[in-house]
Amino acid sequence: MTQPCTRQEMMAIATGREIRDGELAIFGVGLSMLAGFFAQAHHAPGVRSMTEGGVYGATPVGGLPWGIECNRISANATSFTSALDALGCLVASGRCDVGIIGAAQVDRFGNVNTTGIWDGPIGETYRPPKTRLAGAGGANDIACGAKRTVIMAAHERKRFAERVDYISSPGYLEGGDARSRHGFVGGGPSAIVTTLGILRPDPETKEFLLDGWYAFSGVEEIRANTGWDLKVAPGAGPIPEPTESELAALRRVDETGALRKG
Amino acid sequence: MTQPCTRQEMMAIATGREIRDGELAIFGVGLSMLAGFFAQAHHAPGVRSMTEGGVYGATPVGGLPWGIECNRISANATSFTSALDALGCLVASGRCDVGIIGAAQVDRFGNVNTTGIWDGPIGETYRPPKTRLAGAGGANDIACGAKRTVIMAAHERKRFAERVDYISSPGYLEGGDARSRHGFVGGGPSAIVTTLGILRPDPETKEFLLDGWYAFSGVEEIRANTGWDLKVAPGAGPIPEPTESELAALRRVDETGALRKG
Amino acid sequence: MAPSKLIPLAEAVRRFTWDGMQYASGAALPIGSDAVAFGRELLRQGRRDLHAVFHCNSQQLNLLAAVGAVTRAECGFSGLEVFGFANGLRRAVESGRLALDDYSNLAMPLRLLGGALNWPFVPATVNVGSDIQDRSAFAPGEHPARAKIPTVTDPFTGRPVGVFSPLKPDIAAIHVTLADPQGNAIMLGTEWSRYELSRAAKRVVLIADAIVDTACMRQFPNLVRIPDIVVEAVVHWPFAAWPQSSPGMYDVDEEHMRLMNKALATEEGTAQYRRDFVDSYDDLDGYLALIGAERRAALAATQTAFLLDPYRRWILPAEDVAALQAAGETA
Amino acid sequence: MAPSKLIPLAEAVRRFTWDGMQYASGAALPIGSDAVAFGRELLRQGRRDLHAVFHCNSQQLNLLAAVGAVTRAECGFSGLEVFGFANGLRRAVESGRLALDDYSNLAMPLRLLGGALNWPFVPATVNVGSDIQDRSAFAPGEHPARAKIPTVTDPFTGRPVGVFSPLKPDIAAIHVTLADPQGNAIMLGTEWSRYELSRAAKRVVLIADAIVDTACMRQFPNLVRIPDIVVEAVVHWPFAAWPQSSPGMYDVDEEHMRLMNKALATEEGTAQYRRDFVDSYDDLDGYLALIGAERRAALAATQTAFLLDPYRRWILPAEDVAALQAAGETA
Repeated sequence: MTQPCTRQEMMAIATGREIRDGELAIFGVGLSMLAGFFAQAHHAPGVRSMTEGGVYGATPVGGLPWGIECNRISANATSFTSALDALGCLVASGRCDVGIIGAAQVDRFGNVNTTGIWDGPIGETYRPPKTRLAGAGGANDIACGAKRTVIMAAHERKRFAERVDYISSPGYLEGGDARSRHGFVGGGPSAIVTTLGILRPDPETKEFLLDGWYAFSGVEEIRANTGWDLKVAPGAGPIPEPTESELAALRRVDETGALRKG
Repeated sequence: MTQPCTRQEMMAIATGREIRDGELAIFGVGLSMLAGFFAQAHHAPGVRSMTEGGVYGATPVGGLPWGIECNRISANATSFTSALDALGCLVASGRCDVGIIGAAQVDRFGNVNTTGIWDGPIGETYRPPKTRLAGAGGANDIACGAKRTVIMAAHERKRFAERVDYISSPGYLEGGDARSRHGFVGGGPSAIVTTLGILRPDPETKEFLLDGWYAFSGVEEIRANTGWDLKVAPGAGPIPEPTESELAALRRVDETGALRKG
Repeated sequence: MAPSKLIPLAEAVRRFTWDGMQYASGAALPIGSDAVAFGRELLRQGRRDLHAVFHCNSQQLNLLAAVGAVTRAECGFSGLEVFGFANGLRRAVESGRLALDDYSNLAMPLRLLGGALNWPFVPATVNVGSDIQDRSAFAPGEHPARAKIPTVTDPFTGRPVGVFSPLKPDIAAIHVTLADPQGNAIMLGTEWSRYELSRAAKRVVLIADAIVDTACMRQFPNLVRIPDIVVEAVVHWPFAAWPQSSPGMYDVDEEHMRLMNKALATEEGTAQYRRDFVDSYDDLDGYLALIGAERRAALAATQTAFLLDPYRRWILPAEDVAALQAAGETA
Repeated sequence: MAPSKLIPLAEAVRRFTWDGMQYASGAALPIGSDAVAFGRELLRQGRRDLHAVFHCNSQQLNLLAAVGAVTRAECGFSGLEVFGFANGLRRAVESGRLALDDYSNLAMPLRLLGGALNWPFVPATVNVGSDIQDRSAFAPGEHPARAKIPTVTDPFTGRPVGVFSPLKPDIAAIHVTLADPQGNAIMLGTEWSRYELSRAAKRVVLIADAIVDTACMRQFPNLVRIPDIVVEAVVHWPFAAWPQSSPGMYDVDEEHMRLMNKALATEEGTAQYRRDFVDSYDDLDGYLALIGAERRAALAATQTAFLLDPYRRWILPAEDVAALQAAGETA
């Protein structure tokens, strides 16, 4: 009897579905790597993946890598270069098709905060955060340069904010064509995949709208867990449940069960 | 019976004497490499040399290298990197102590032309040269970045011009502190070593003055072979003849006798 | 042959570091190659008021920050990847004791490249338009922070372009897999930004897991991305990145990673960690004993061990290294 | 496992090149690694009006220029090192048939790096203040040439700083020592600017002296500075750099270097050279026969041969390469 699919697993599968075969893709550590390698194991065998450290051609062995230089991802690479190469020559250059990034906070326009939580607006003076987080890492570079990004986040009201405390990685900024002010070569986030569903940007305003929900969630639950007045996109609907082959592929990749603990 | 020292050999020895032990040095191909490795073989065993291709820790084997990727200089290197590394991180950065460059034409202020010979001034329109030469190569980068440069040139009137047809590698430009306009980190040429003697810049005007002559040359011959009114520096005098150990060291380096053909 | 640059770790810290210096390390990932042992020695010698330039935080910066030895830091990433937030660094930032200026993981190597090339600035196509550009912990009163990533006009298109300030740290302690006694180094695994750092820093000290004969470098010159001419000194310190990993050499010590980060979450835990794992050994043998023979064997049984195979025959035995080190110390 | 990208040389030229393209090669030194054989094939297929981006001139550019196939070129160095001036290129420039825009040997990799990073411009601390900045063969009527290396104001110091334009060639034919069928490549000897070029070019074709199994790349991933993801196609062509050298593989062919450059000094000699050494072979076997077995053996007896030793066991036999190539051709 198969263990039932967890919310984290559903999020990983839904994220993996965003990756198309043959794409040049960059995965961060943790959930985003699991989602990416699930896609490769399932429907995108020709995905060309890299880490932001410049590890190419590798697939994780022995479980979820602890980090992007972890020996679990360095054991079978075909090339090791550098951060400047991966994040610069391949991502910030505009060559990378898709990047998956995480978010501690994400807002109406897909801006991501992974830097810190302040109690209210920071104000004019840059004061210490109440809770310091991990910083931008490579996500800012991916958010600026990748043709599209997929944001993964646990769907909680405090994380889905009207406005993030700090923009670590730009989404659509104030919406509309605000990105064009900065000349970003990348297209911005194409989806926010969460533990409850999927949000996608309105083509004009770039406000994120609810596009789909899982079998175990629904519009009301999602709206209740979103810190802005989340609109439902025309054409929104239920997201297909994981197939057996999807779940099997994901669990082969997630051999240490990182996604089944949560 | 030792073969007598040729003019080319004297120039190489005089150039080599400009290199001090322990310095970080960059040598071009041909005569400048012979001069540099002569210095290393003779009085500067701790010279840390590189080529502009990023070949480190190597000494030529089997004769004068045909080029800076020649197997004769690649056979015993401790590191191979790149042009950007050698000419950029180590030379243009200002780290390199001394570079040796050649010149088809050199002028009163140590500006070097290796690009082309025009029949008279080029004029406002950049027209093709009468004789196209080899271009700047790494010499421009060395001339801009090395703490000091040593210029090697056959001493002929047509080569020692009042003003070079084209500045491929900047010396002191129009003299004085003209270099400071461009923010060069390097100090400029400290000597022009020729087949007839050595010229050094006046500390203030940066005009090159005759500083020394060889046993086989003299002030009049040198002035006659210089295209500007060459002044003699206070303190100028004869340059010590090669010692037996210098000549022996040079000939060990120049094992194919490149300098004895000319 | 150039003289050996091998010196003991304590001697390297004595010679090349001082209070208030701009100190770069962690030129690898939060759980990967980093000269963590160098940071422990900095604390043993009481260095303080450091300005840390770490491409990414690592357990080294986490420890230095927890102890209060760092007052300013610049980072692209300040977590510990799957091991979570870096508790020591986090406490220091939240309390206001440490001013942390944020960049991204591309911005940091670009700034180091700019330092390496002695550029006045580095074009920025990332970090612009976010609070990374608008907020500076080094100029907290300015909003937007005008001097952090200012703008120039691209003369080719007339468009505004952000530019980064280059970095030239006073000293870099760089972890490498293999070094020869002259300072030629081979890194296995991603370079991350160790190449750029080795050229940007005013002085470079290598911390190598193993010392090899120079013949190894002559066989693999294309692997020698850090040549001796940019290196001041070489320290031989097996398991120098512990509890982090060194591809080809050893895995991450998951248990100690968690123990360490948990300890650094409090003042008391930090003091205890310092007693147990910083001030508790006298020399390399004592350090290795602290990790323990059994644990070292387990960590060295890494799936990446095959990466080291081509170079094993050139690894110098401990007695040869000791002899060279004695020579280097008096040099 | 990704499918093989091995295709025949003629097919690579047919698929990836066109008249008028911006063509980069010679991403090595005038006498070293360069895809000279690719240039011969360009001529065999009659390509013309090329805009050549060669970090340095090589015998390839010398030949292409001599024949009149190049109308614009950008170079850091246009000679042949100890072999003297490049007679074919020189004739083309002196006659005005070819506009050659001069840069330096650092400027070219910086401009390629700028292209690789998709920068709007690259800071220039060299080439400024010389006629390289003031004269442009692409804008001959402008003196000084304002658009070639224009100036911006450094916002950190207020000083003027020159900036280079980035390069993004349409295609790069890059010579490498070893490639696997997927396009992972190892270069022995200096990279020169092949790394930067492999990221700057819109499309990359590798010309490899030998094909190795991917297991070689997994053993030496730090040597794989060009990973398959930036490569369109792989061509197997032993002695691809001939008469130039390939460290680890073969020495420079001094006699042919001189013969070739002498021939390219005149129209007649160029026509003769083309008949004898460009249009005279039907395939790789014919090309190798042209060099001659004895000469190939002599050139392969290089003092650098030991550099290849660690990788020899993975070199694929000719029949395996042929089979993979047949598969790649129909892919």
